[in-house]
Amino acid sequence: MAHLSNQSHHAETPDHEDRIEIGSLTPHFQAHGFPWKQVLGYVASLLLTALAFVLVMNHVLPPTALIAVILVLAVLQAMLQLGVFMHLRESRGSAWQVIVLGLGFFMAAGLIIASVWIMMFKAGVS
Amino acid sequence: MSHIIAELFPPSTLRLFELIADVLIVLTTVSIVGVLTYTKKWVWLWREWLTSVDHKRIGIMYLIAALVMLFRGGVDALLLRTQLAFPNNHFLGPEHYDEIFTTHGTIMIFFMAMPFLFALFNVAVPLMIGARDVAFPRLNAVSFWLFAFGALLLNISFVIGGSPNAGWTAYPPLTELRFNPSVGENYYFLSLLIAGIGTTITGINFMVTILRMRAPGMTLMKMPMFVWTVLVTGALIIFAFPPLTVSLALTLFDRLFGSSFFTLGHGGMPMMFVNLFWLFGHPEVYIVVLPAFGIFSEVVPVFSDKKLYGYPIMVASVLAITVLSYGVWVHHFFTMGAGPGVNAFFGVSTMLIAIPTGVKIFNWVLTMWGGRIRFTVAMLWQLAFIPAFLIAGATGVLLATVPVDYQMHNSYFLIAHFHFALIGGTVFGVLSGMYYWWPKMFGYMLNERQGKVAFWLFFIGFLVTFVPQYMLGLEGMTRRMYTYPPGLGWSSLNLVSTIGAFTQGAGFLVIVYNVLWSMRYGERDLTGDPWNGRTLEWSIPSPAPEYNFAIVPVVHDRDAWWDMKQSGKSEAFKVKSSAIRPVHMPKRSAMPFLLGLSFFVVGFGMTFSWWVIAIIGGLGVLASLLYGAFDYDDFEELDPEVIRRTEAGLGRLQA
Amino acid sequence: MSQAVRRYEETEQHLPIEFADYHESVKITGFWFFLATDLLLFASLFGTFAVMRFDFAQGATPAQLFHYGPLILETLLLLTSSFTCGLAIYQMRRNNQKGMLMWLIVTILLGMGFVGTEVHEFVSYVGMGATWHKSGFLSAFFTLVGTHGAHVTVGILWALTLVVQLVQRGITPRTSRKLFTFALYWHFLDIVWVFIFSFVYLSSMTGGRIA
Amino acid sequence: MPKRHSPRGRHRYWLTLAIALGLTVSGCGQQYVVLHPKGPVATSELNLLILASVAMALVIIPVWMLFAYTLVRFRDNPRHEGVFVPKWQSSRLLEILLFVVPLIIVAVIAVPTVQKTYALDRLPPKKDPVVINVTSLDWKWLFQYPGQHIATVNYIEIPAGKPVLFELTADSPMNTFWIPQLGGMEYTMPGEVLPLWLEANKPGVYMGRSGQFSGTGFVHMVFSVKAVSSAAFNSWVQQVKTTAPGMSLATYHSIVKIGTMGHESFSSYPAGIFPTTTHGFTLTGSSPMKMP
Ligand code: HEA
Ligand code: HEA
Ligand code: CUA
Ligand SMILES: [Cu+2]
Repeated sequence: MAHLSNQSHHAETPDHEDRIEIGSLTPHFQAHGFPWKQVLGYVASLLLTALAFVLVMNHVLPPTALIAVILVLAVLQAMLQLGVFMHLRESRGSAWQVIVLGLGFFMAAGLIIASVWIMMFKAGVS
Repeated sequence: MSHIIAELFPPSTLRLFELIADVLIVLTTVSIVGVLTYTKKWVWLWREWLTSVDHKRIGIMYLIAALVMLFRGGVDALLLRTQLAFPNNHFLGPEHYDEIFTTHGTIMIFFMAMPFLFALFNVAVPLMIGARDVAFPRLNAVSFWLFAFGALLLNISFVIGGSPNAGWTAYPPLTELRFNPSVGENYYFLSLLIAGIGTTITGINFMVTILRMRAPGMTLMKMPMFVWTVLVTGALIIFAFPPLTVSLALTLFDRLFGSSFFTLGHGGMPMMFVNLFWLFGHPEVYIVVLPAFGIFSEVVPVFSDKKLYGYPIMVASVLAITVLSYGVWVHHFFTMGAGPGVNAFFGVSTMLIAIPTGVKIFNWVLTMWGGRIRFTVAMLWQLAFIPAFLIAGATGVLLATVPVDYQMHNSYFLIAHFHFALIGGTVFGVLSGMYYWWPKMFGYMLNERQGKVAFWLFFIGFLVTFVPQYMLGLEGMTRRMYTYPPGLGWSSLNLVSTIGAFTQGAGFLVIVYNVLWSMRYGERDLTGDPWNGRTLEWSIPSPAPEYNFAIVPVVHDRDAWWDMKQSGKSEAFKVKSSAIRPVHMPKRSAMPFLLGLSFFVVGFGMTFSWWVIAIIGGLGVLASLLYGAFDYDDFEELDPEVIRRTEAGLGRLQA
Repeated sequence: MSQAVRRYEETEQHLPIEFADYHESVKITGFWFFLATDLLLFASLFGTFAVMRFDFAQGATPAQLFHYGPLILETLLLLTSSFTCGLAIYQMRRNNQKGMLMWLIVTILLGMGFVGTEVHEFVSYVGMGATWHKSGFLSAFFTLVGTHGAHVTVGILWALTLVVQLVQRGITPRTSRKLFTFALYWHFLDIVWVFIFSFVYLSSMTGGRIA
Repeated sequence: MPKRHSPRGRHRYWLTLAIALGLTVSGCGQQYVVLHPKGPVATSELNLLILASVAMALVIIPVWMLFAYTLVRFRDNPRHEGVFVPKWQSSRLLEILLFVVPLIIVAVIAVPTVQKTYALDRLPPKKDPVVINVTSLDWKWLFQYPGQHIATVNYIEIPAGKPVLFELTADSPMNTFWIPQLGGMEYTMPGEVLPLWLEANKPGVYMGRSGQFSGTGFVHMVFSVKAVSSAAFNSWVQQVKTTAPGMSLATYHSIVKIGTMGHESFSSYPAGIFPTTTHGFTLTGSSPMKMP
């Protein structure tokens, strides 16, 4: 790699490593025409929500299964929001937020599940 | 009026020894203030320091604060040890003793170890990666002032209103209003909440700095090891502090607003606090030790004149430690009976951490193998760390052995374990880093001979203090006992331990002398590279100019500066006048200071439930934030001419 | 010059405005990381709720408290505001200041509707005697849902300051970055709400309970 | 039921080693309560401690020696002579070794840890243990014998050679219940009841204390455990039943009040002061709440 900084100019050449890494996750972004992506995202989110409500209101499944299903729906909905509205993969340089957020979700789930597990205690005295 | 005074100064605040320590701190402050007034330096102080957003200045302020807090926490330790020197001793009463161990632990962890590390983050990281500053300079100052005012809030509890007294872990229901009606615990929760916000911001700030602001050519696998450890520490912080925040806030809600989270009745569940606290607490011990590991990974190669052994494995083990350290928190409450399944799982996960940690230890030894070891003070602290941390780690593994922990939990064996880790790991690490980077911070060296005296006193004192405590644990002595009867076999070991503590105190005094002496007579560092360093911070003058790098360097090798020196390019590193461009520099700002101050007012008001004061503080917070939002004039382009002049003055301009 | 750099220069022209300035783009990264800690904050509150969800003591149970009406309204308001917020960003990227401001204001109004409904809901609970003092469950419920509500409130205030800035300064790399981070925050709160209505409300309306 | 004890012979061998270790380190003394177990649980825990310590010593001592050797051999001298390999930075074989050896040692500790964690959680299949309900109060220990319907404060008698099942709770901030010579500690927590079984091998008086700080009077949370023969235990129970006063609810409330106390015994106690269900436990303990 050439000695970039020798001909460096503040605004033009990479002063920073991540600008060289760019291209690893380029933003896809659409600015023309009708915002189809947003509209479809909205409709999908409404459908997912309605599904969850309807399932619960009509008690279509036994409670435990029902809870599992609505949690799955919630996760789908979260992924939808992240992808459509939050432009998760867009960034300048490597998309570090994907890694950090992924870890965050992992930890969050671990925290909740493990806490419940820990607090269940020994079932009585053996 | 008189009732307000009685509330502010209950009898429990009239504590002789605390007062002596505070008087010492106050006297120092007053004399500094006096000197400032005398030399008309107030404006200078405000402009150059209190409103500074320069990472190097902020680092130095962290360092000063941390040293003061080390003194403060150390005096507490000496008081504890004096009380425990003899059985049935009456030096401190139970109330006083309880407050002192609480503040000792809290101060040492949150207001000594953390800021000391942040000092070194600030001083070294941007310079090591070839950056002009951190990613968020103003938020960096916000972090500092939140920490500083948080620390202040905790410290005034000794004088005004009463101190916290339920240990640094503050388990409810003991910390609930019913059992602890004084305001002391409010101070504890609020000061940690405030400082915690600052810490979280620091975590984010350094992660982004490292991920986004490295000099060209410095790929992740070419970053200095210290930078790696700061990166993962940032990750640990941003994931570990929220549970702490929640645990503190919920207890505070119980105390101030009558919720029922951890209370005795109303379905309260105190163990959930314990769970949340250690969800933070365990990662916290790695937050304070991983950067120390990083410092060692810089110091050892430099003073062994050799490349760091096994860099990729070091990186892998740091990452492994980070991930594993989230999965072990239950080892702090094995004896809360969550059942054999839970205990076995967390016992084994804890032991697994020993493997990557061991890899690191081996790699440092192998780095020295085949090198030329120079026994400088910075290196001595590192060399003492290895044997000490081995003991800490081995006894940690014993504690992770669940049935053994049933016998050791909360005993002095545990106290000895964590002091070996915290002092042998963190304190030795930050002292090593302080001696190592001192010339870069201040432009002069610390006297080596005095430094060695201090080292030996402290190291020997440390062993004499804490080795007997392992034995006390086996004799069944539990922690947080303000006194003990004779005849249990504890007396002589306690006396030995106390003697050791005072030896450490002597070592600390020599460090202070060392600093003061060197300020006057210390050897100037004119080269910018006094140790024959390997990383980029040594390629620029000491102390670094405001803009750090006149020209951003291009990195080709892991030991970037070493590589330039070896390939004879260090001369070429001299700045070509024509290549100098304007530099994007953050402007100083009063906002961070005012924000910290406002938070302090909020905290103080809430401590006493004086809502008017709290609301005034809250408005201050709001005003500072609004000011920040509408301030678009927060950076400037530094004139190349200024840089040219500075570099020429340092003799660094190419002809 | 390496291929990577060339690729960078090609893409730079296509960068949306909020990413166009290097220093501003760094702030977006930082904001994502902030969201990660906020995620853990909510996770801690969710964990607390999960552990304490049956500690009713003498207080009310979910069956006595929760109703579909306000829940559906709140959910609709917030989902729609997420959509309008997305449209505001879309207009911002098209450099359409008017459209952007309009959608932003709609977002704010929807957010206010959400907060209002929630406040009304809480007040009705308290009116039934279900204060957070009553039980561990109620403490955990009010704190989790209330923290979300407080986040939304902060978001509204933040958006108001943004309206002023955008009117004053137009769409610049800096203002657009600010709006973009606000949008991230807003959608993030929407995600949190999805978990709240699923996990806190709907789960306890399934008729059974998992121990 | 798996075997909980190691064979006698090996057991004694380890014990001797421990004693030798204790002797050399600090002078022999019964004061090392953890190293002088008086019951199967404590013995089992000590055995694990010794196993783990030996395993750790196998790591630590070689590393110390290697470290010391490195320092001596590679120290810089004025003429910079000696081996010098500034670029040496990896060795596949060494790395694998340094990873695998600790892994093995961890496994050596982890496997018995898991086994014992499960084993010690189960009562030995001897018939009906003595049950003692333990409540930690500020700052005293209240013991109830539901089988015998007597209660004591700050001291207990137990039959030696028989497992004792302690059911632990608190009507106060948390404490831990610890009798080092009989075995490890467990928390007493409001709103939870935790089981812990211990056993004394032979008659004797053992010290018990709290390991979790609970306020200014915490150091006074000591109690004594007197292990006696079964016959002596029964006659002690009879004696308490006939000579000690009964405990009324009012007496209980006065015991709950903050403060320290000496040894007490009671021939009866009011019903309902020890929780039978957990969560929603009230401070007075008199009206335990039902789980919904
Ligand atoms: C810097 C701080 C620090 C560090 C690094 C550690 C590191 C470790 N700690 Fe420690 N610990 C604390 C600070 C620290 N700890 C504190 C403050 C507390 C108590 C808080 C309180 O209650 O107030 C505590 C408490 C604590 C407990 C709770 C005990 C109890 O309350 O009952 C346990 C139990 O498992 C434990 C275990 C460990 C382990 C296994 C490690 C491991 O990470 C150690 C790993 C290192 C090694 C093992 C050595 C090197 C390895 C080799 C040479 C390889 C070969 C080794 C093997 C094969 C085993 N610690
Ligand atoms: C990084 C963290 C850290 C550090 C560096 C230390 C340092 C020391 N600690 Fe501390 N300690 C903790 C963290 C730390 N500790 C924690 C977390 C706890 C648990 C608290 C709790 O239970 O909640 C604890 C608890 C603790 C206890 C147990 C108290 C109890 O449970 O009853 C003891 C007892 O010996 C002790 C001793 C010491 C000593 C002797 C030092 C020495 O290294 C200190 C060295 C001394 C100095 C640096 C002072 C120098 C000052 C002078 C020489 C001035 C003299 C002037 C006057 C007297 C006016 N510590
Ligand atoms: Cu040591 Cu007997
Ligand atoms: Cu830990």
